[in-house]
Order: sequence, then C-alpha cells, then structure tokens
Amino acid sequence: MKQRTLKRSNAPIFWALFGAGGMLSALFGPMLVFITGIAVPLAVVLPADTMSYPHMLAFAQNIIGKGFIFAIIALFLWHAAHRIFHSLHDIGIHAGTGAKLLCYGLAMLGTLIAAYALLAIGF
Amino acid sequence: METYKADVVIVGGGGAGLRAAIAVAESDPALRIALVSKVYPMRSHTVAAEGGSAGVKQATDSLEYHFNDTVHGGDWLCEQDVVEYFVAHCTEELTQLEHWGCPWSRTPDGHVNVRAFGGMKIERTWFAADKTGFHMLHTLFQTSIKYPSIKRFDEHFCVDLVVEDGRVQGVVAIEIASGELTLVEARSVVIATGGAGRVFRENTNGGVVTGDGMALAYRHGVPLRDMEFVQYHPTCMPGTGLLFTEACRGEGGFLVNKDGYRYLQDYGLGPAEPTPRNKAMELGPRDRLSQAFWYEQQKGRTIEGLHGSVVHLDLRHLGEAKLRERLPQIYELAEQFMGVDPAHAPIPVRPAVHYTMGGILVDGRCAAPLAGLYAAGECSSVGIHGANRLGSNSLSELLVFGKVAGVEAARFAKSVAPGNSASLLKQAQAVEQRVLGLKTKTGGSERIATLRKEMAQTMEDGCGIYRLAKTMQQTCDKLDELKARFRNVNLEDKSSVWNTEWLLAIELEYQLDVAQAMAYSAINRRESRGAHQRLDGFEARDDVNFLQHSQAHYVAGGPPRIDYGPVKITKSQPGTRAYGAAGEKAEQEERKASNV
Amino acid sequence: MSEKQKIIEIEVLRYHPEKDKEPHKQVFEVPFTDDMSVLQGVQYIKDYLDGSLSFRWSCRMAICGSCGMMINGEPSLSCQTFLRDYYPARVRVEALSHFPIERDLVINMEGFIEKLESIQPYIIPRETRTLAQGEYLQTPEQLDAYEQFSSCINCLLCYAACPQFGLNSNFIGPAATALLHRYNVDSRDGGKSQRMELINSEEGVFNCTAVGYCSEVCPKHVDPANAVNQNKTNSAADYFLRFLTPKGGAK
Amino acid sequence: MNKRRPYVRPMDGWWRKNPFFVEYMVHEGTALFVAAYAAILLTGLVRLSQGEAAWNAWLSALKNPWYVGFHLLALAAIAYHTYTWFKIMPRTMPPVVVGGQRLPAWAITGSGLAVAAAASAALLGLVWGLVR
Ligand SMILES: Cc1cc2nc3c(=O)[nH]c(=O)nc-3n(C[C@H](O)[C@H](O)[C@H](O)COP(=O)(O)OP(=O)(O)OC[C@H]3O[C@@H](n4cnc5c(N)ncnc54)[C@H](O)[C@@H]3O)c2cc1C
Ligand code: SF4
Ligand code: F3S
Ligand code: FES
Repeated sequence: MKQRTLKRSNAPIFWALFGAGGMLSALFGPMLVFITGIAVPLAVVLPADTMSYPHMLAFAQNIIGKGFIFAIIALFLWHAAHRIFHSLHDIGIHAGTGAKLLCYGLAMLGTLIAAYALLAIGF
Repeated sequence: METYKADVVIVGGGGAGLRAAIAVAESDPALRIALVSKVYPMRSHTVAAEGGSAGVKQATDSLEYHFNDTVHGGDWLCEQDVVEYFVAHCTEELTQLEHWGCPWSRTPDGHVNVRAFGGMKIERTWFAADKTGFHMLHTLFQTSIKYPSIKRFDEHFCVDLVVEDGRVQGVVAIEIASGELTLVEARSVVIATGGAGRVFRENTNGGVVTGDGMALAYRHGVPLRDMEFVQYHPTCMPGTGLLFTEACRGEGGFLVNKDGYRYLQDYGLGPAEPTPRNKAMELGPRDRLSQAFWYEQQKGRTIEGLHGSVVHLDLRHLGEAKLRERLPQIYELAEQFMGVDPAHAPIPVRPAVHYTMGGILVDGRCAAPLAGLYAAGECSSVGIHGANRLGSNSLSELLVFGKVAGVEAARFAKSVAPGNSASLLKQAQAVEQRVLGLKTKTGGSERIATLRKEMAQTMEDGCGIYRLAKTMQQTCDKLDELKARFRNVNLEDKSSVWNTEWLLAIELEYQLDVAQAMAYSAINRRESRGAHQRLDGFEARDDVNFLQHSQAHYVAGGPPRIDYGPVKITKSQPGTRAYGAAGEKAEQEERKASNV
Repeated sequence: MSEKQKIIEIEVLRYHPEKDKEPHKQVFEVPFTDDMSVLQGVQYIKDYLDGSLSFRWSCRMAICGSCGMMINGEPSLSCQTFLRDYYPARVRVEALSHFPIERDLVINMEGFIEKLESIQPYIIPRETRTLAQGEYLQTPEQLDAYEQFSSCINCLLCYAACPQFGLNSNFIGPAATALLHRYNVDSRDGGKSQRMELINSEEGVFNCTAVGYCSEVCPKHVDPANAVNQNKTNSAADYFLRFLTPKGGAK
Repeated sequence: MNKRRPYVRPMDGWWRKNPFFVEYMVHEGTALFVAAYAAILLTGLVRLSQGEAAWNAWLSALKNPWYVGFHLLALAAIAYHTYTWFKIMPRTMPPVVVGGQRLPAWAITGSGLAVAAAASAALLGLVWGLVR
C-alpha cells in the first residue's frame, strides 16, 4: 500500500452553498422567473402593480423579505458558480485556481453587493 | 530474473488460498507471505459458489449427523478421522467469517440462518442469499488486506515448483502484464489452485479452473488421489453449463420430466411430497440425481432442446417474492441468459461437470508426501469427499483446511533453514528457458483451441455420468494422442505483454496431465461407487477390492501409473447408501441395531 | 454450418504495446447464435481468427467481475451482454474507458486495487467478541442497510462510466466509496471515524458532481452514486461539526 | 526488460460521446440561466436601493421583448433544473424506510416534485394575497 498524506478538502463549504442554492432554485426558481420576468412585465395573471416601488420597498424593508431576497440572490449565485466551475473543468478548461477565483469570486461579489443594497434600503 | 524471498508462498488466491494466507499471518506476523494468483483474488472461482456452506448450527443437529451424511454421501471412500476433524471445525470457521464481516442471511432475531441442502439430514447450510461464495471470497480478500505481512503477486501465473534437497523451496511465476518471470523463494509452499472442471466440455467452472496446481505437484512426483470421481451437478444451463444452485431445490423446487412428472420417485428417492423432506427426492445427493437424468434420457422422457436433452427445474410454486429474496441471482441468470422468468415458467436444465472430488494427495494436516508442500481446497484430496461430495461441504473445506494448511506451512517454514539462493535461481532459470521455449518455438501446426476442444469432448464421452471400459479406453488413447500432438502446438503470439495465448498453452498442458490421471484412474476402478458409475458388468460397489483410494503417479512421457492406498475407517462401517423413505428406514434400523 | 448461419461483425479496439503507437480498430466476422454473449463472440475470435487477442474473463456468469468492456460505447459485462441485441448491425468492443490500456481489451487496474486497500475494507470491531461467544447478532434490517453496497463485484464499470474519475484518476471513485460505506454502516463495525479521513480528503467524495452514470451501468445494483453522495453529507457534517466536538470530528 | 507501455486515452469531447453525458451537460448548463437570473434580480435590488425612478426604469426594461424572451427560456431551463434536481435526489439521500419497506426512487422524485409544485403555488398565492 502506498503511503499517502491526505489533505482535507474545503469543498464542503462550496458544496453546502451549492446544495442550498440548488434546492432553493428547484423549489422557487421557476415561479419566481414567471412572476418577475413574465407575469409582471406582461401584466398577466398578477395585478400590474404587483412589483410597484412601494410594494417592493416595503417588502425589502421587512426583515423576512430582506432575508428572502438575500437568500435567493446569494444562493442562486453560489449554486451557479459551483456548477459552472465544475463544467469548465468537465469540458477541459483547467484554468485551475484562476477559474475558481473567477467563479466563486463573482458569487462572493454578488453576495456583498446584495447585502450592501439591502442594508442601504434600510429597515 | 527477479527473486523475492518469502517464508511461505501460497499459490492460489481463492477461498482456500486466502484463508491459508490469513492463518499464516495470524500464527506469526514475522513470516513473510507471498500470495501468488493468476487472477486478482476476487476473480477466483470461489466467487461463483451460490448455495452455501455447511456447519452444524441448530440445536437439533449434531456433529455425528454431519459426519454420517458426509461419509454416507461419499460412499464410504472418506478418511473418517479427517471428516471428524472437519465437521468439528466448520461452525467455528463460519463464525470466524461472520466476525470478519460476511453478510450471512439472518433470522428475524439476528442469528445466522441455515437452509436445507442435498444429502444433508438437517438444515445446516449457512448462506448469503444465493451469492455465498462471492461474499465469502470478498470477505476473505478484503480481510487479508489487513495483514501487512501478506505480499500479493496478483496476475502472476505459476509455472513450476522449485524442489531441492528433497523439499520444495519456492515457485516460479510469470508476471502476466510483462511476461517476465519471478522466482519466489520460500521454506514452504501451499497449493490452493482449485479444481479442474474445465477439462470437460459442459461445466459450471470458470475459465481459470484448469487444474494447474494438481499438475504442478503431480509432475514433481506427488500422487493425485481419487481422480476418477468427478461430480456432475444435476441442474445446469444447457449449452453454457452455468449453475442453478442446489439451493433452488433446498428452497423447495421440483425436477420434472417432459410429462411434468417428478421422476426422481422412480429412482428410490421417493415418496414425492409437496415439500421434499431432507435427503429425499429433489434433496437427494447430486450423483443420484444426475444418474436419474441419464435414465430418463434413455427412456425418452426428457425434452429436446437446442443444446441437448433437458428436464425442467420448476420453481413457480415458490412465488416471485420468495425467489427474489432467496434466489435473486438465479432469477437474473434465468431471465438474462435464457429469457425464462422462473416465477412463471420452468427452467430447462441438464447435468454438467461441477467438481473434482480427487486431487493432490495430502494427509489430515494438509501435508503432501513432499516435504514443505501443502495443499488445500478443491485441488487437494484431504479425504472428506470420498466418491461424491455433498453440496456445501466444499466451501467449509476451504476454511477449515485452508487454515490447517496455513498453520502447518508456517510451522514447517520455521523448522527449516532458508535454501541456497544461487542454486534455486539456477533451477528457476532452467524453468524460464523451458516456458519461453514453448512460446518462441516455430514450425508447429496445432491450434490450442482445437486440442482443448477435443480433450473436453473425449472426457465427456468417456468419463461422463455413466462409464464403459470401451469408451474410457478410447478416451485414454485420445489423451495420449493429444499429448503427442501438443508437442507440435503453434503459438501465433510471440510477444511478452499480456500474452494470453501462451498462458492458455501452458494451461492446456496442465489439463492434459490431469485429464489423463482422471481417465486412467477411472478405467482401473472396476466397480461403481458415488460419482463413478459403470454399465459394463461393474454396476455394483465392490468393497472387497475397491474400498481403496486410487493414486495416479506421473510418468514422464507415458500414461500414469495407478496404485491404491487404504481408506481410514473409524466409526462408520460401509453400508447401503439409501435416500428417501428407504434411507429413513435404513437409518432407523441402524439406530435399533446400535441400541441393542 | 447450415446456410442459415448468421454472421455478425465485431469491431475490436486493438492495442499492442510492443508494436502499436496507439490503439486501432479491427473488424472480425463471427458466426453467431441467438444465445451467444459478446464474450463468446470475442472468445470465438481468439480461438479461430486471431490467437493474439487479449482480454480477461472467467466465470461467464456476471459474478467474477473480470470481463468488463465498452460495448458500443457503454460500460458492460461482456458475458451478460448478448450479440442478438446488436445484430444485424456491427458491435463495437473496446477496453474500459478511463483506464490505461495494457493491451487490447485489458486495462491496468492497479490504481483501483490501491484504492481498495486504502479504504480499510474490513470490520474494525465496535465491540470485541470471541468465537466461543458465537456470531454477532444482526437483524435482517441491519443487514439490509449495507448488503447492497457489499454486492460490488469490482468490475469497474462504474469507473469507466464516471467522467470525474476520467478527468482525475486520484478520485477515490464510486466502487471504492461504496465498499467503504458498506463497512461504515455495518452494525458490527466501529471504524467510521478512521475511514472518514479519506472521504474528507481532496481525493474524496467531493470530486463527484453527481453525474449518476456509475449507478446506471452497475450490473449488481450497488448504486455507488448513492454511497458517494450520502458521504458528501457525512463529510460536510464532519467538516462543520468538528469544531463543536472536543476530539475534532464526527465519531 | 519490461515491455509494458500502458496507453492512456484522451478525454477530449467525452461529454459528446454518450447521450447520458449530453443530458448531464444540459442540466449542468441550466446554471447559466440561474446565474443570469440572479444577476438580473441583483440589478433590480441595486436599482431599488437607488430610489423610485431607478426602480421604475428597471421595471420597464423588463418589458423589453428580449428580456421577456430570455425569461421564457430561463423558465424552461430552471424548470428542467427542478426536474433533474429531484430526479437524482434518490441517488443522493440515505434510504428512507417507511413501514419496513424502502421508499422506491420514483416515490422520492415524485414527492420532491410535489413539494416544488406546492412551493410554487404557495409563492404565487402569497404574492397575490400581499398585493391585492
Ligand atoms: C458454480 C459453482 C457453484 C458452487 N457452489 C458451491 C456451494 O454452494 N457450496 C459449496 O460448498 N461449494 C460450491 N462449489 C464448489 C466450491 O465453490 C469450490 O470447490 C471452491 O470454491 C474452490 O475453491 P479453491 O479456493 O480451492 O479454488 P478457487 O477459488 O478456484 O481458486 C483457485 C485460485 O488458484 C489460482 N491459480 C490457479 N492456477 C494458478 C496458477 N497456475 N498460478 C497462479 N495461481 C493459480 C487462481 O488464480 C485462483 O485464485 C461451487 C462450485 C461452482 C463451480
Ligand atoms: S459498484 Fe457496481 S459497477 Fe462499480 S465495480 Fe461495483 S459492481 Fe461494478
Ligand atoms: S458517475 Fe461519477 S461523478 Fe459521481 S455520481 Fe457517479 S461518481
Ligand atoms: S466473466 Fe465473470 S463477470 Fe463476466
């Protein structure tokens, strides 16, 4: 038996975020896209003022609303970043650390921006 | 040539070889063990065993019953002192395997479950669904990884033993991947290379079961004992010979002929009850069942199929749920290989060669009459199977005698000094020249496949379920001819890496030797006993002249010399082998007689 | 041979290290009957057409695990794949993907063996028991928890199916993880914490992207993908909870 | 002298060579839509924090047919993600034993999809209820 030293992988952090985002997008993704991207712009199914400024501001100022928005944006990003990073590897683009930094870096950036915006909106 | 210095070398990574290796490692961790196997150990043919492994388990059972079943089953050609040792150690060894993780099937309260098997008076067959051999082999292999003193030579093909100063001191093996030879020096050698069923045409054995170890020992003067006893298993797949385990009948399956009639009742195995009782009907011993098939065929009561006559193994009444639970592999085999759904249609079956009862002559401690040489498993004849092996005894044999062989080989290794490396190497180099010569020589015209097929056919013709002097003689003559033709064999492949044609040629040479030992032992046994049944005036058992073990001795350049050795009888005097109602009656009388 | 004798074309990927720079195709015409497996077709080639063709096989009954090949691009046991399912088209046979080819259809599987050796594939007893005390009790339900994972025949079809192993051969991979898991969930075993180190490592389960093809091709219904992915959860728990337990790590 | 020379085959284009892998790449590809959609939402959030005019500009941009078209595609892709997410779920979970029987794979996938449907309905209902 070859003697090896095993290095603990840090993947669980990214994997956990990926999994959470995957679950959230599987549960709510299609309906969210439908609401924000189709129903509201085309004014079908839902009232035209569903996403009016007052409505959305109130939602974003509510602590539960804030949490929901933050979770959706951040976790979707982490989920996607993880998959895209792996797919790059899959199709033979082994940019290694660079790709990793780019994918997860963008997700991190998006997360920070979302947090900043939500704080800026106030309570 | 590379040399590896071991203390004990074990040839064969099947159940017996692995058990021996672990026994050596446990008896003294300082001993260096070399485990040489021509396939990765988990590919060994133990993997194919389906039904189970015998060991007294129930309170109503006893060692005496297991002893009696085994000795009666073997038609009294057993070494009774060895059988006694065997039955006394089965359960302990099976429990040991449980401790090592073997997934034995369980009763609802968590104990190991046992099932009925042919020729066994009481349920005592431990099983892991219908993949018992698979689970035993993988448990042993994976457990062996725990012992750092076991150095494996996987995919190393053993081509000779090295004998010096009257004792065996190592083996020479080809590394299959490179075609290079290695000398493995050792102070004792255990041979555990399995059976030789593939010398026959239709058989249940894997491609690796070619009798190599038997031939190796034989060529060094160790006799092969009781080689005429070759077991036909009654329920095999026509064409391929793949096995439908005896557990099919243990779970309650029926054998019926073309009229749907349970014909075994016509052959002294009745009465035909809805659930066969132990040692009756479908739960009779294999030799009897295969013989009954032969008679049905003579009477025209079998069914004609693409690959010869068949009868039906009917499992329908057991229902799909039970079949899937207890016989899942059988279910898949029938579905995938034959397109038969056993829950809804009977399975066509016929007998095929299954097991070699005989083998390398060893005593009850697995020692061969060549100092330092031990043998265990199907390649050996330790004396427990006699003229007919009972199903589920051989897996237990691997454990019980694998361990004995390991312990004894370890003890022997410590009792002698290492050999003279220089002169061992010289011998090994001579071996190398010889085996390389087989590959590189040119001008031959015989194809290996042709010779192999002719050998398998003639063995089936002459040494089948029923035997006649005339056909056996033809087989002997044919084998002599094939051995002569082998010298003219031609190999297309002269290369080194993974040259399997070369290995097949070496195997064929082993097979021809073993086949000769079988055929010559058979023609010389002028009686009928167990798996050796004659129709030419020797239909009866003849205890006066033939309550003896045959021993085939290798003679260079000619047919083997056959002589005979005594049978050890301790408690059980030869009697009539009866099954079914007749068997029960005989047993009662025996008991009455011994009570008086 | 009767005039009705059917002939099938078998295309074999040949590679001879002593002659060839790289593998190449060779087509053979093989007479066949409906009950012939691909293995029997390949054996026919060796016996009658080209004795130099090399491949592994033994049991012929889908239990020894030696005869895995890519058949029309899918990892399969050649002894339980039948020519009739391809006839009259040509059938393409290659060595198992993702492994180095030693020669023809023979792959180098030493890497797998090393993995198997590294998972501690034996019972590390939870509590010791002597032989005289008899067997450990294990209910059919406890047996059922690991039995499926213990059915692995080491045929390596799952490795030939797993692109992540193909891309990174250090990945411990489906079968070895299934066997590791088999011991971890055996009621007799207490060695889980020792084995987690490998699961958690960079060679461990997080190389898997849940492709799932490994389980799809497994001839023994082991579902190795399940073992790998369950252990992602175990490993993540170990990762996050190790700070909470004094000894560092799940038990 | 050792004549072994094991040949390692390249992995180029492996994902094109088997329908199973093509499907895998497609379902991994849904991540592009998830990412893009998250980016759109993030922009909206930033615009929201910048006041009413900014927000309304974002809202009306969404009416652009290109955006609507993108959202239709994203809907299909993310719905497919939902389907595949629950399809592989039985392979990723510990066995679920109900009444002594293992839950079959289809039951797990089925329950997952049912929960997703319920979550979607609840979300729609909630939005409807909040704004009316
Ligand atoms: C289909 C089938 C079902 C069976 N079912 C049962 C059952 O239910 N119950 C029961 O009790 N018995 C059963 N048997 C019988 C039993 O399985 C065998 O007798 C037993 O497994 C033989 O084990 P072994 O260790 O002696 O040999 P094997 O398992 O055959 O191992 C032989 C080993 O020797 C090695 N070897 C051989 N030649 C060489 C060489 N030249 N160089 C290096 N290595 C070599 C091989 O690589 C292999 O590792 C069954 C047999 C068959 C065929
Ligand atoms: S998990 Fe299945 S496919 Fe993989 S090696 Fe084991 S039996 Fe073969
Ligand atoms: S195919 Fe490979 S990526 Fe995972 S699910 Fe199976 S191990
Ligand atoms: S030959 Fe054993 S698995 Fe196919």
